[in-house]
Amino acid sequence: MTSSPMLRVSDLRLSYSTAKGDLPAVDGVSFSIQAGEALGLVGESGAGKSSLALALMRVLPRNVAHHSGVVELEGVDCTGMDDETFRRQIRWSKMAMVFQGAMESLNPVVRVGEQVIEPMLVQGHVAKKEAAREARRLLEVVRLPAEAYDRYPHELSGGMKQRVLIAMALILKPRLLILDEPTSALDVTVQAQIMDQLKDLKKEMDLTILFITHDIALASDVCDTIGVMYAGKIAELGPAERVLRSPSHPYTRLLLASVPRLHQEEQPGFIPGSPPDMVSLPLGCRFHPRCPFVFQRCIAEEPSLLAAGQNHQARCWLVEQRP
Amino acid sequence: MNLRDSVQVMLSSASGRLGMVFLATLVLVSAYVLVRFPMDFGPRRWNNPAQWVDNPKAAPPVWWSAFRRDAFVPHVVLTGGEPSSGQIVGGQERLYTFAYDHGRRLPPTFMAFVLSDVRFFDRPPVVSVEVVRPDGRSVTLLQIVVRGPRLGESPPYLRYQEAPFRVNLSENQESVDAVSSMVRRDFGVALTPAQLQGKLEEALFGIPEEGSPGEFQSLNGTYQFNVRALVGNASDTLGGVKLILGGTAYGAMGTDALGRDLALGLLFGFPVALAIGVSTSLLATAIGTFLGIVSGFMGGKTDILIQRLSDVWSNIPLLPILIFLIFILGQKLWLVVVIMILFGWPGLTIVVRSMVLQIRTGQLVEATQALGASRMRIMFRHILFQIAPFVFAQMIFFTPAAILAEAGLSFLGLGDPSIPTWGQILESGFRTGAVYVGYWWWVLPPGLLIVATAMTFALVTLSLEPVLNPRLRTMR
Amino acid sequence: MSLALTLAVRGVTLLGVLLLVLVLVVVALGATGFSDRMLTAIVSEDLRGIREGLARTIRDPDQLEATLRARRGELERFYGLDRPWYTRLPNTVLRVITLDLGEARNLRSFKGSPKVTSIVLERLPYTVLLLTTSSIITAVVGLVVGVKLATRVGSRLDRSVSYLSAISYALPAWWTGILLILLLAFELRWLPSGGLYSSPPPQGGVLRFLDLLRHALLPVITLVLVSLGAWIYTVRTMVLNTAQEFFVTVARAKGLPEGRVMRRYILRVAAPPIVTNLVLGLAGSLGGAILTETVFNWPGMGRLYYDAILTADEGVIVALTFMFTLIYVVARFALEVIYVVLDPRIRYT
Amino acid sequence: MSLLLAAEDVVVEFQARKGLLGSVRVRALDGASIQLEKGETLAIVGESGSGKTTLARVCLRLQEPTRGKVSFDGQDITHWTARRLQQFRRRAQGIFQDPFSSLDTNMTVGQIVEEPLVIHGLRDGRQDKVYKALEDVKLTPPDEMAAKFPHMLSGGQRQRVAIARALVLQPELVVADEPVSMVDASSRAEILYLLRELQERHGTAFLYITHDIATAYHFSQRIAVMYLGRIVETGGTREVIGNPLHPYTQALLKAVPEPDPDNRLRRRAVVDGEPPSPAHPPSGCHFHPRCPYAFERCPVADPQLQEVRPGHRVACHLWPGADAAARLPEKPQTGQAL
Repeated sequence: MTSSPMLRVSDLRLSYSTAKGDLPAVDGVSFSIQAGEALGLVGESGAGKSSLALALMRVLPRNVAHHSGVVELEGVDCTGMDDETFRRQIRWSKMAMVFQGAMESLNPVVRVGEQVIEPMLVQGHVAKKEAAREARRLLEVVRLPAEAYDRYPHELSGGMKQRVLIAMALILKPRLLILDEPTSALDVTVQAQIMDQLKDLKKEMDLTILFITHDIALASDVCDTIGVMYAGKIAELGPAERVLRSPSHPYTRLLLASVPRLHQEEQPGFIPGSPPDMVSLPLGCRFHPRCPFVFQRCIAEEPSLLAAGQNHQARCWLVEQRP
Repeated sequence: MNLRDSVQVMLSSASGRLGMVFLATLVLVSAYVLVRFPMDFGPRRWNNPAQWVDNPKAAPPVWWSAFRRDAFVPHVVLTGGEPSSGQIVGGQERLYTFAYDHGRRLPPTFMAFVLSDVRFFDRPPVVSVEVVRPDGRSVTLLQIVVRGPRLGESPPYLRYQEAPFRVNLSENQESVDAVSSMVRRDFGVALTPAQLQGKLEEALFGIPEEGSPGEFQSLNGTYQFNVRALVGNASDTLGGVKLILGGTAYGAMGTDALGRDLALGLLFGFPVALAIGVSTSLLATAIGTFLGIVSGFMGGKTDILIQRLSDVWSNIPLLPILIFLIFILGQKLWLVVVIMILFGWPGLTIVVRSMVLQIRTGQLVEATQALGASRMRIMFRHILFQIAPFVFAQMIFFTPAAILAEAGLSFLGLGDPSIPTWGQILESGFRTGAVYVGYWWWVLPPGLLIVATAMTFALVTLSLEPVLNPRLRTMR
Repeated sequence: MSLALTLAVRGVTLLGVLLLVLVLVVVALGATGFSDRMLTAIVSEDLRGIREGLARTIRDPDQLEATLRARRGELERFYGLDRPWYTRLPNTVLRVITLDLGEARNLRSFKGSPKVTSIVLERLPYTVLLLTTSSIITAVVGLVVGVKLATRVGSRLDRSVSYLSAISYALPAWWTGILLILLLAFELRWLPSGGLYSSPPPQGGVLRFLDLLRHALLPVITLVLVSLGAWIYTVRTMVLNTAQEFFVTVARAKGLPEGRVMRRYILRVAAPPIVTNLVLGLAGSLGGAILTETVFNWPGMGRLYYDAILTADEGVIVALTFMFTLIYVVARFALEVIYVVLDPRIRYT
Repeated sequence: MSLLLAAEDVVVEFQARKGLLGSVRVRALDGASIQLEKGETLAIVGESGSGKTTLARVCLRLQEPTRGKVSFDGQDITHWTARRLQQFRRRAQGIFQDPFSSLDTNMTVGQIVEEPLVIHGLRDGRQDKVYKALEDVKLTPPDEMAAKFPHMLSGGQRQRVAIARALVLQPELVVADEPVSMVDASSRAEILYLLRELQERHGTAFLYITHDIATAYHFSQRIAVMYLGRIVETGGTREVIGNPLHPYTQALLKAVPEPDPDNRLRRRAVVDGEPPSPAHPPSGCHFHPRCPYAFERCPVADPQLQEVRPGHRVACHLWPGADAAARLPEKPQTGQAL
């Protein structure tokens, strides 16, 4: 690749201070997304996906104990920017986000339309009327009736609110869109509609997407690259075809096997045990207590991300043993 | 979060620990008072002026004199022990002697003589009080004859049993005359008894100042008081002989205008305040919680009824209604408590109801119902335990409200006269103008105690904030 | 649904409150025999006037007495004294509403009228002046300080203000007033200890007004002191609670400046619960006003309460109880209107 | 096999307040019927607002139906009083969706599992039964687990406590309302296998309520698909999923994502719109505004459930009569909509 990627994240770390001790939610995560591509980050609850998204947007809760790493947008390092510059130059205009939980993401006492146009009014020098016209257009794009503009959030259904959030994220025409579980609270038919729309939008607006989800099947819907996270780290990262068809990390393999398939006689599997306590992590590979292929080295030594093919890496000692 | 956790939360904060220390003090003092004070302290002691006549009026606490430049005169009560007796013609002479050390610029503020419990068989005893000054001069301040037998009365004759015989020597004409004549005779200073009025102690404990008539210089030294009783029969007895030399300060907390020992009144206020606060908050919380749980859990018509009732009821401003009802129904402390309970529950009912509704949307109730649990079990085993920490915090929060309301009511003169409270002490000070003449010991300590008690509970509530606002827990 | 309907429901509830208080007052008066005594006093008062009039026309003393007896009977029937108290309930309620409570026993209005109505109404503006001034100062200061604290939660400032709030919550208004009198009026002699004007009052409108303000200063300070702590704390908690909401994070992520986030996403959303708490605090400041006026000899309705209790003037006490409830209900309704306007979510659907 | 639970034409209406005085009736269940044999698993599948949870509550008699009949083991329990229901509650248990709010956080695991025994006054061998139940759900060692409080457990473990509580009385019927939707995806199957194992051992009948048609496919023998208070299609699970006859069932199946890298290259043909509110259901067939196959009849007449293929019943006007070869085409025959 000659041009720099749309987003490059290097060694991102983030930990919270809790009553029990420091909790490393994101523990050295690196990845990059090329312009126009979609990367899916998949992981179970507590894997650190949402913390990662919040760290990228620099909207972190108060109890952050430690935060480091480099975030580059189109080759520009944002790490050194002070908060005010970051707010003015990056947030929403370059990088916007659709949040999880549409119910809690909207201000209950402000009309939906006004919330959509707000970034435009604050960042650009646009007349309110013009902003409203753009907002109404976007609401139409996400298939909402135009009168939704004047509604309060409590007057809309969950699916409608989620669409409002998408319209809101697109208002400044960002190149990079982060989606954090955008459909997890919705019914399957509505979820499928919204996923279809995302695919269309990605094509039409040439969006670069970071898609965060717990559902690996959903990630396959839009993502060209898939990263699987486990206990704050990336366990496997590679092209969707490789990760889904020939996964290299046992965790990915088991996760895929746990998805119940229709029309297939093969019964879904499961991963025994539960994710580790992030405050007192196991030694060696973080997955080893639950891994069916565990051997001596896994307990003693933590693997790094090892190459498992072209653009394909996995954090597992087994990869090394394969030719 | 359960009750045990919330106690832990409370004790983990500085304000919680401070509050607990305060609370322990409150409880200990109250326990002491309950053990040592009579239950009818109010009517029998506090509001009985006869109990306090011997005390100086509106005197500051003793320790206050350490901060003042004026000389300080301690309050001295001389009580007769075993008298020496001698035979005289026709009877016996009993002599009580008291020594009084006067080494100050100021004489006692007043003098009083008290005789009680006299028993005689034929002739009434004759009692006299004489002072022998350090310069050898003596003055007989008082000479009395105990009232003789009445018609139809038979010996032994009992006198001054119920009410002791008491003479305020400072205002007694006979004493004034005696001192007046002593001054004229021994110092050649002619002062009419009228001129001497109010200066009796100065004259008795001093020497007239030369050149300025009517002024006296203090005569320091040991004064001897001789109380002589002439009795006709050897078996006649005098139960109590007491001489009081009034001081300029009294006790640990001073006295009020009636001479009441404020320390005792303040002490008695501890259990009363605690009882008002705890009983009110306990019962109001119990009613509020009960109705809230029932309203939220049962739903339907019961819910609507309780909801409407508490909505209207919670809107009544408490103090005006309290003033009115106590004025009309009578100044009874229990009535104050009952009214505050009656008006204290609706706020909690509304909050508890909304919490119960929230719990109902969770699946605990559903799940327990499916197990076959009775409504009672669900309401008072599961739901109550869920909201217990909150209810507990609310109860503590409500406690000072009741104490403050009672104090306010007392301050308006609607206190229960049979039970002294801090509010009433303050009120009497305010009504008699203590504020405007600087009797701070009368108005500041009761107020401070009210504030300290209310603050105790406020501090504990403060430490329970994470229980009341669970979302704040993540902030630390 | 509609704003009007929501407000109508609140209005009806508050009218219910007023009616309930009235019935409570009247039942208490009737059941304890107070109402009989009050009415008898009114009848006697009326008769005195009638006697004077009749004495001029009727010379014969016996005939005069007989006529008066007849008039007394008529009056007693008119006031319902011949029937048990509960049959007079509606009538009495009406009389209380119109403050038609006859004449006060000892208290007089400033102009010397013994009529309860004029005594009470004359005092009303002074109480309202005290209440509104102190409420507005408290509300504004509390909002500013509370918001400031919320942005610095856990700091030393925050913690010390928490302690100060606990003290403020524990302070009784009257004792605070006494303390301020001892300190500022007697020790330091900065401010007058009570009353409305200096004596003699200064001449000239402006000077007179300034003198009034000087006298109002201590009572207002007292009222603010006793309610400010709890209020600051409430605002802080409400703001903190709202700041935890997820949409605030979303607003920040949208690139909105901090000031706009605070105004539109925190304060705007926290406003309804804050107003609710303002409503709840109102009852407390009403009680505080009664006691504060008493301490500072401020000739409002609170001081009148005290005087009426000292002189056992039940007519005045009834009127005051009613008036205080009325003030409360009116103020609550005003806040209710603000609340409904602020929060589009509450509506009866 | 014999019938254990039957709900016949059950209607449940709620009064929702509207305005100051008015109220509107919301029909959560609109004439739903199900039958559950002893020892079998029937899955009820539907989206939010379909009435599936209300049906679960009716089957547990936590909700008294407005109309219709519920019978358990041959007895009509539709209007039984709380006292009489006690004997039913001993034989029928529930497992609920939320493992965080369905357990009393003030009780230990032991107390939670023991509670049904306490409620039903079963004194003998309580501790043994509790330990046995904990072992059954693989919470071992039981004595250690019994002393823990729920907040010390993970979501999956909590849900197993809820299962142990439901099974300690050895019920004949268990109504499981979304038992795995709040459990991490990788542990869902584990819980479902556990339920299946217990079913095989004790012969318990399960009513498995879910929004996830894919798990229903693997863990039930029969299935009923619900839409807006009505059952629109029912039959053997393999049969219904292999050959969906109702357009809604077909849409539901198409909407289920599966991990396939080719997904991103194609759009999924899904139905438009969201399920309408039960307060304002569309006329006729409730699905007609979203149905790609809808024609004139759909908005005017209510379709009835009728057997189209053996054991396979569907409520849709596309199927006027039985047709063993019936199959819904991939593309609608008629235009997009009316």
